[in-house]
Amino acid sequence: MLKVRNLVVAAGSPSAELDIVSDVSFEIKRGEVLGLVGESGSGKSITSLAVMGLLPHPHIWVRSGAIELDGADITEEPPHLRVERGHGGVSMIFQEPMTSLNPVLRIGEQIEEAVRVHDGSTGETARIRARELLEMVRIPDARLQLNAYPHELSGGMRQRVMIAIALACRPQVLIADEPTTALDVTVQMQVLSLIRELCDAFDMGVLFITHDLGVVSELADRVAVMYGGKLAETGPVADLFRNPLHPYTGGLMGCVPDPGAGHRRFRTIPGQAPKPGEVPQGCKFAPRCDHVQPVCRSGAIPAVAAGPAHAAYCHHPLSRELT
Amino acid sequence: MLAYVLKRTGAAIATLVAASIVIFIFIHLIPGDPIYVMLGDEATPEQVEALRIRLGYDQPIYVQYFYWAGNVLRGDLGTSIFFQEPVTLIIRDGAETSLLLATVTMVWIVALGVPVGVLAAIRQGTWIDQGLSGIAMLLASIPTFWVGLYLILIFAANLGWLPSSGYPSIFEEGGLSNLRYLLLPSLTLAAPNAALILRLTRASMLDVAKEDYVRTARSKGIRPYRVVLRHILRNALLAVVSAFGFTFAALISEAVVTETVFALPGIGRMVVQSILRRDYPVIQGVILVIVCLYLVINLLVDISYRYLDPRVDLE
Amino acid sequence: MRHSLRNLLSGAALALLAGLAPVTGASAETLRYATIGEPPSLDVHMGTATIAATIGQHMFETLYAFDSTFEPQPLLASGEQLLDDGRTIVMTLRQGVKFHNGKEMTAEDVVASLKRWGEFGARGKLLMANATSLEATGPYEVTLKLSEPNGAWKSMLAFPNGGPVIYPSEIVTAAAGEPIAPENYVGTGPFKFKEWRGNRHVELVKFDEYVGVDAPADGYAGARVAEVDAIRFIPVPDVGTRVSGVQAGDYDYAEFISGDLYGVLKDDPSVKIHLSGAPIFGLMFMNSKEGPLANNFELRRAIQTALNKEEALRVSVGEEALWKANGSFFPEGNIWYTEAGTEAYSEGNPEKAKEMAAAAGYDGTPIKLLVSTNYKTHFDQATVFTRQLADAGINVQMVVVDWATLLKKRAQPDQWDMFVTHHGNIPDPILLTALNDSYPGWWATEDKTALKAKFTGTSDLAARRAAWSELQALIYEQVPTIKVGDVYSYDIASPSLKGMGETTLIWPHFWGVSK
Amino acid sequence: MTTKLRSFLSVFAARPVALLGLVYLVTIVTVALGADVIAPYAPEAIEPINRLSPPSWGHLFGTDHFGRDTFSRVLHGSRLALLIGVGVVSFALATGVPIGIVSALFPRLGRVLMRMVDVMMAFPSLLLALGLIVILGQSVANAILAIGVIYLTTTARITYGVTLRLREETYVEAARSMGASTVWMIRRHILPNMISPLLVQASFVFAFAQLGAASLDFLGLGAPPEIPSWGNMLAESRIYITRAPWLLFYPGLMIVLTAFSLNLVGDVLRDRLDPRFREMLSNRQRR
Repeated sequence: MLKVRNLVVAAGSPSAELDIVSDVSFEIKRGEVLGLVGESGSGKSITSLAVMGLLPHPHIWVRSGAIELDGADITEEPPHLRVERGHGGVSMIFQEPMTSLNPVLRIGEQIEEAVRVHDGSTGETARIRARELLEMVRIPDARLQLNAYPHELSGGMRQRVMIAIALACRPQVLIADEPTTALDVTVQMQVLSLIRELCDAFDMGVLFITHDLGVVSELADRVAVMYGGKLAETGPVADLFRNPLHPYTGGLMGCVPDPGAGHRRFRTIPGQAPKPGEVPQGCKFAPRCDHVQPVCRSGAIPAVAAGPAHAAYCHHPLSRELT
Repeated sequence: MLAYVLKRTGAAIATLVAASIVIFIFIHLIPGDPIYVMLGDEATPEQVEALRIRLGYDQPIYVQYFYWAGNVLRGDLGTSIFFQEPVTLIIRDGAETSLLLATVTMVWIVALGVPVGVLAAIRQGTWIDQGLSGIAMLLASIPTFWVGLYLILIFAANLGWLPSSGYPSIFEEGGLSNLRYLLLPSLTLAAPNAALILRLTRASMLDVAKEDYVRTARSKGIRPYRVVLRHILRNALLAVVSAFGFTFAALISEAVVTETVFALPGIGRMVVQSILRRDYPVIQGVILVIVCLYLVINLLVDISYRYLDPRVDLE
Repeated sequence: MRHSLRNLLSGAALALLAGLAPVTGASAETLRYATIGEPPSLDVHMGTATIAATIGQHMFETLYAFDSTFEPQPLLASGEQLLDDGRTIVMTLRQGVKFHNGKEMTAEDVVASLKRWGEFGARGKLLMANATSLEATGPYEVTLKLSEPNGAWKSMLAFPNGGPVIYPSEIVTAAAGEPIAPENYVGTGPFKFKEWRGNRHVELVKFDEYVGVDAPADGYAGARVAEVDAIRFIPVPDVGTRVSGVQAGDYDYAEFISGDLYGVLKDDPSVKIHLSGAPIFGLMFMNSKEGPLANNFELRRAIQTALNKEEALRVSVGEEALWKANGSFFPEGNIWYTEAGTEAYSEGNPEKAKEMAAAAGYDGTPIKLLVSTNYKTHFDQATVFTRQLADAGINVQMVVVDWATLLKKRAQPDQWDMFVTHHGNIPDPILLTALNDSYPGWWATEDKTALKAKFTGTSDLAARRAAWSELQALIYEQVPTIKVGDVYSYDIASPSLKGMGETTLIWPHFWGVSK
Repeated sequence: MTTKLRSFLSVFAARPVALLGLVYLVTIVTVALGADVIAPYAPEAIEPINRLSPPSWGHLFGTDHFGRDTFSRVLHGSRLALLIGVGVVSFALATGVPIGIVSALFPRLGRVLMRMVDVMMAFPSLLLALGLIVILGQSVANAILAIGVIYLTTTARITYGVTLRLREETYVEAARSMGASTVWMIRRHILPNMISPLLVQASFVFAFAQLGAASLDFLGLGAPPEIPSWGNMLAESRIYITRAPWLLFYPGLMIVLTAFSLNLVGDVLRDRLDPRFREMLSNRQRR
């Protein structure tokens, strides 16, 4: 369904460009939630914007690689061209519900706008559909809320509205970029379960971006871990958690309070994520890696596999259970 | 809403009273004497004194102020020393020119500044943007009278397409065609102001374009022009609208120089000439009216936000 | 249906075209006169503003008027008799002259007007101070009795600037010492007052019941026939705008055009130049009451010696056709012209001036020269003089103020040592401001008083001319004021105006003019 | 210091036109300082025979109606232009900054002060300047004062806004809770953070002061007419626009170039130093 192959995203000016995402590949199937995990600056948001066709041209652009939806190449297409050409199957919800809605337009108008574009319906039909969408995302008094302005809603409600807008685009794949970070803990859970439900109900693929492995373990079917603009490890959620290959994945998991352990392990990864442009040669994680060897600091990194769908890019994977 | 308007009006009136006192004191600090100007070269001291008493200029200044303020409350701004005519009539005559000039100028400013600012913003970084922004900055750097003089030289004196100066009322012979007298002056006055609005529109557009909700709008797949018009421009204009208000109010008094170059009978030039003639009642009256206009426009701008921006709550 | 639609459309198109067409504004019957500024008041008795005289003469009339040779001729009067060696003047009035309010003019109106002029008018005292009685001695006869004969009486009654125009008696009685309000601008002239809109225009319209003199027009005398329906006097302070306005056809006539444009305009077919026949001259007054110049006639003469008037005139006026370095207070050919004293007029000799100043005990005290920017020529001349005096070691500090401030300051003797002004053309030396003891400068030496008495005490022209010669010589000796030079102003008119003379006498007039 | 200067100049490297503006401004300052040496004639030397002569090798920019050398007068005019600019900026900063800071730090007094600023802003600015000059008399100092008053209000408003924001910021709160004195807080936290927005504001005020002064001169109420300022030169020569167009052209061009260069430099500074104030500035700048 959605395939991302060897995606390279560059930033800067053509004379001084810099790869901020390099050689990223993954795939999302219907009804499947892919968790994309990494620290801030790891390139996960840029990847999602690239998939969405929303990179801020001309400052950031796709240099090579392909994004395919049902076999059609949509790499270079911004959303309105995708709609025009019938490729409008990807929609997105963003991290900040407070600023992601236009403050001067009513909720209804903002949903109807999407409805009109994707359904071709107008007037009363669009309005009815907008109300259905609000009901679908469990907003009480949907009819009333259509006339509300964003500032009149709470953060959780706004994120639901964002989801309604995304659904209005009748997506095959929904990208959710840290949709719960800005919300209260209780509201977070409601929104997460809503996303999971909708994924199942509409048989959508979901690309769920987060830095929170805990959320991933609850929600995702498969996980991709990014570090320094590259994929570090991909695999089914159970395999990855049971048997992390990349030291970075291991480190991330170390950051997660482990409910199984007798005492709270709370280890952090020393050092900081590399800034774009300051990336070291060879493995980008090398400066922070406990297992670093001289070979890590130069040349290409080999892929290692620990199962049919579980792979990592590392000279010295944590686990020896390789296939 | 009503409570808000009342509260703001109250504040405006307080400002107006403070301003009127300042005006009054200022004007009476001006050296020179209207009585000498009135009576001319060879008046005797007795004549001067008699007229001074008749006009009440022998009274202490606070007595003069209360007398004047009392009359203002009754809608009487006094009588021009120079014209021997009610100040309200003089202002009414000048106001037509000034308001029309400001309105026509405002049309230019909005018609040129906003679309070109939008164009520069959506072509940000290209030579179109740099060219337009450069021209705007140049226009904002040219003294208005310099532009005016050259416009007269080219379009009135050399080409003879437009009248060089003056403005007969549109209620007189010629009717609306008299508006052509305001064409060159309004362009002169519009140039630097349109440049400011252009720059403001562009900056505001660029700021708004970075907002998350614009990205949301794009993600819906709506067409770019719609994103620009409905989502970016609409929000960007919020910042520009208050500048419209300030600009319009400023145009009334800024027009002094333009009115001088084009010999327009506006209230700006009226003030300057009245200062030179020491025609106190006219100066006081006109400045009071201009301050009043400024406050009213300010209030209207704030109220208009109630309709433009739902986040603004006036209560 | 289709037909009427087409009519409607073509009608709309015509209306649109009419709206866009570059019409000259008013109909062809309104003459548009671009003035340099606005008059302070049109009550001619009270002020001497040139603009007030220019506009006023179309509405208000005097008993006598100058012909083209500057000889007074009867206008509202029909004749006169001199009795008692000229001490009693009996004037008869023209009958059937109508005021704009419909009333007939009678001796009563003349007496009331002359009395008000004599008591409150700007120039009235010069004649009326010596009047012992003024009475209506018949419905159309007025008798004026003077204590001394006054040779200038007829000129004074004919001079409309600040002059004795005739208003209806009830209006002058009501107004007394205050300026007459615009709604009471009622005269006997060929045009009547219509409206005065501040900053916009003064408009006069044709007076249909005008009764004029039955004689050919000659100068200001003779028949006054209104050919246009209305005259609009529009203030256009910027000279460039006045010029381009006439060139573009927006105005029919524009006054006071800058000298530097003369060269271009005289060859321009779209305008016609009208030179003034009566020069205006610049004057630099000295303070006779206070300060370093008060009684130091030697220092004053040193200043006079340092000045080169030609340079000042060249700079302030430009075109040589428009100025004349003439030391006499009257132009050549005028009966008052005399060269007495004028050898000191424009020496321009800094070395000699330096010596004279030293001899006069000048110690470098700054001399305050008060000048206004409202008149460019004043400022230009003052700038040149300051420079020339600096070359002679005389330290002049320009005090630049606006005209209103200058008027106030010059009345205060401690505020200035010299000030620059100008003087209009006058029919008789007695009207010279310098001869007025109370005019700022306050020149009132014994020599002056004696000569002035000699000058006014007789109506014999030859004796008066001789006395004037001595007075002018005294001016060059005591230097109460310094004459800069004669400046001939000029106006421009649209070539389509018919009936205008080649030169204007003093103020342009528009009776007998059509467009 | 040199690295600071280098980083300052590097901003301009990316904007060649702005660099030209900077070069022009440096040139003008040099010319103003050395006008007596550079100018071929004394600016007030009159030569009536040679009046209104067109540009030639003897008189590069021609002569005016006094026969004075326009080139020399234009050079000398740069002095007044700089004096007015520096004067207006200093006045606006010296009055506006204290008013703004004090108003923000002492809200009770601040309400009164800002209300007064509001009243002043309600006055038509050019007319206010004209009135002040007529009251105080015509002089360079009074022209500076009259224009400075206009920008006093904008400077006070900007300072007020910035100070309010800084006051809220946590580190200032922290400093205060540790018992820091107000003076210490102003010197240590507020003033350093104020430099960028004020520098930007200053460059624009400098530019607008040029235009404001020219307008006053043109109306005959600016610098005393005997002083060679560009505005006075324009005002004096406007009637020669057809006869001697060079008289109007060169002083006007100098005003335009100076204001344009200042605007260019201000624009670069603004982009570089603090984009946050863009809106605030463009909203409030008025001649």
